[in-house]
Amino acid sequence: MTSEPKITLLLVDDHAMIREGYRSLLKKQARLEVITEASDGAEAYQRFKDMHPDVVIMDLSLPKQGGIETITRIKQREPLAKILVFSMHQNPIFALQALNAGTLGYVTKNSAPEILLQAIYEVYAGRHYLSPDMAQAL
Amino acid sequence: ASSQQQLLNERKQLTYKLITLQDQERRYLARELHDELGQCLAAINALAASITQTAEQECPVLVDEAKNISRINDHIMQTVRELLVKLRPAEVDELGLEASLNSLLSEWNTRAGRKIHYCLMIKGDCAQLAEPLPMTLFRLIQEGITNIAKHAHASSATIELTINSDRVTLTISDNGSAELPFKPNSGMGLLGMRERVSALGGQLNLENNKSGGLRVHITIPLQKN
Amino acid sequence: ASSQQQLLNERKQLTYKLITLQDQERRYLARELHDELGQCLAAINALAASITQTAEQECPVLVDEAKNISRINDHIMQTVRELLVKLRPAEVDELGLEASLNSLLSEWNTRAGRKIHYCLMIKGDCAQLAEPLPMTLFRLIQEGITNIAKHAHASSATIELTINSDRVTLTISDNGSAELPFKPNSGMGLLGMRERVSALGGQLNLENNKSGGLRVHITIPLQKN
Ligand SMILES: Nc1ncnc2c1ncn2[C@@H]1O[C@H](COP(=O)(O)OP(=O)(O)OP(=O)(O)O)[C@@H](O)[C@H]1O
Ligand SMILES: Nc1ncnc2c1ncn2[C@@H]1O[C@H](COP(=O)(O)OP(=O)(O)OP(=O)(O)O)[C@@H](O)[C@H]1O
Ligand SMILES: [K+]
Ligand SMILES: [Mg+2]
Ligand SMILES: [Mg+2]
Ligand SMILES: [Mg+2]
Repeated sequence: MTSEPKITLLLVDDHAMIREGYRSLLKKQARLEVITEASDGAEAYQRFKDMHPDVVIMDLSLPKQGGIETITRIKQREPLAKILVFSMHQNPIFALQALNAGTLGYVTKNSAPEILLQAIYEVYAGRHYLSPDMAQAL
Repeated sequence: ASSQQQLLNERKQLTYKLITLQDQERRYLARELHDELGQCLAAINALAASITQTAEQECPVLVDEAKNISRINDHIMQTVRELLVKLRPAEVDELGLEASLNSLLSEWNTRAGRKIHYCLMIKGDCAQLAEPLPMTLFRLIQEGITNIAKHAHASSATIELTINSDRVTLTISDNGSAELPFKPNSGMGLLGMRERVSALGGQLNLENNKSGGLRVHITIPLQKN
Repeated sequence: ASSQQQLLNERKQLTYKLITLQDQERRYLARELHDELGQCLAAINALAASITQTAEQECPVLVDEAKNISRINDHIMQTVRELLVKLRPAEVDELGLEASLNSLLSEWNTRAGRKIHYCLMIKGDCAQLAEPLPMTLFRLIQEGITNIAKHAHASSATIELTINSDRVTLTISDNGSAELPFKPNSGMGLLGMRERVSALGGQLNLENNKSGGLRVHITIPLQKN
């Protein structure tokens, strides 16, 4: 258990408050490590290229280059990239767009924080994951 | 008579401005609620969960308070979500008209207890329409559907939106029963629809279709440039 | 001509309904924000402070996170407060007209950078007025003051509200300069004011006062019952 390698994370969100809040939580998870962060799409792509995180936690509403566009670029570069969308948007259309672009998971920001943690583990394992509210909406 | 005509024109403009201003205000409110409050609430959510986790191991006396924060935060999120539903058409800006209509229709179709099937047919490319058209069309359809649910006693309804190079046509038709002409001023939905349409130089006609239900037919010219 | 008259009447009603519906929506939103969110935010604030205090003594590692919650919570409160100011006239319901006007005026008088002194004189008892009068008067005064700040180049303005048994008179007068008649349709503030007044069977007149500034004079009859 202790010898298991950590799951490395890239946390993408334009809201510093969100990054700060979730960093606190993620930091405490024995298996997780936030190795880098980004506040817009272009920066996210760059960090992904440089740091090769295991899982990207990705906001959709981002300045400059939107979330979906960034996901598409990352997937073009690395088709096996594991991306988990973490967004305010509760409309299923956003989830469908994200899934089409190649994300494995979609969690709304209204979800309980434990849901995000669970989603990270699932996505890391290569499985699809939707937060319950989104699963129901779809 | 010409001064009366002028009064009429002034009033038309006033009505349109009122409608537009209200749309703007709703958009603004929705954005503040969604972007500002929503994000902040999510951040509090994370912090409260993080405190709970540490407290469980290192300071059990704090667990209850931290969980209480999560609980209250959930309640706020729920309230904000309900307010956003009320302000709904703000979505049109973000999703675009076609996606917003699809989501509106599927919501009406799945709403518990509804026995009406709504069918949406779009011909042409919604994405080429510029504001205020997408918002206007969304609201027209929203009111048309609401009227069907409220008044038509129908089991099915069809919404056809056709975008040509020089105009948009919208037909909202149900298989219920409608006694035309409607009493004047019975409500403000149809008046408001007429208003939005005529502000864009278009026309709105009401007629009975073969099944005896209502058929609302709207044409709005498109400016070329 | 009579059909044109009918059209005019219909339009009048439409405008009034639009204004009323928007007022209702604002009221609803303001109440939700104030009552629902306000209480919840206060509760979170208290919990976060309590956690901070305990953590300082028993679990210092949690202090930062708890303080962060307070910080974000303050930010939400600030955002909600700003939304409420936008939705302001909801206050009229709660505070009553007189108190809301006093608070509106003192805000304008103390607003940084404003060089206009606004003076409010109320004769008679505001409390006896029933909706939609209080809300209407509030909005009329709000628009009148905004116009003075925007257009009048005045240093002082007087708002006189007189409630008699059979009517209300409202005079909004400034010592700036106004070139009457105003261009038609230059804005929608005055049109909206006229609208609200005429919907209640009242009259609105614009004239220059001695100083060359604008004097808006409004009379609204009161129903007896
Ligand atoms: N699809 C329909 N089938 C039958 N009758 C209809 C239909 N749509 C409208 N009507 C009739 O036309 C009247 C006017 O509709 P309108 O939308 O203007 O007002 P409303 O729906 O009654 O009230 P509001 O829209 O202001 O909430 C309705 O009261 C109803 O009698
Ligand atoms: N107190 C005033 N002193 C001088 N001019 C005024 C005053 N109030 C209104 N006006 C003139 O009358 C015009 C119309 O006013 P109105 O309130 O209708 O529109 P607005 O203030 O320009 O725009 P809006 O109210 O729609 O934001 C103004 O543009 C201004 O030229
Ligand atoms: K960790
Ligand atoms: Mg964002
Ligand atoms: Mg209706
Ligand atoms: Mg004005």
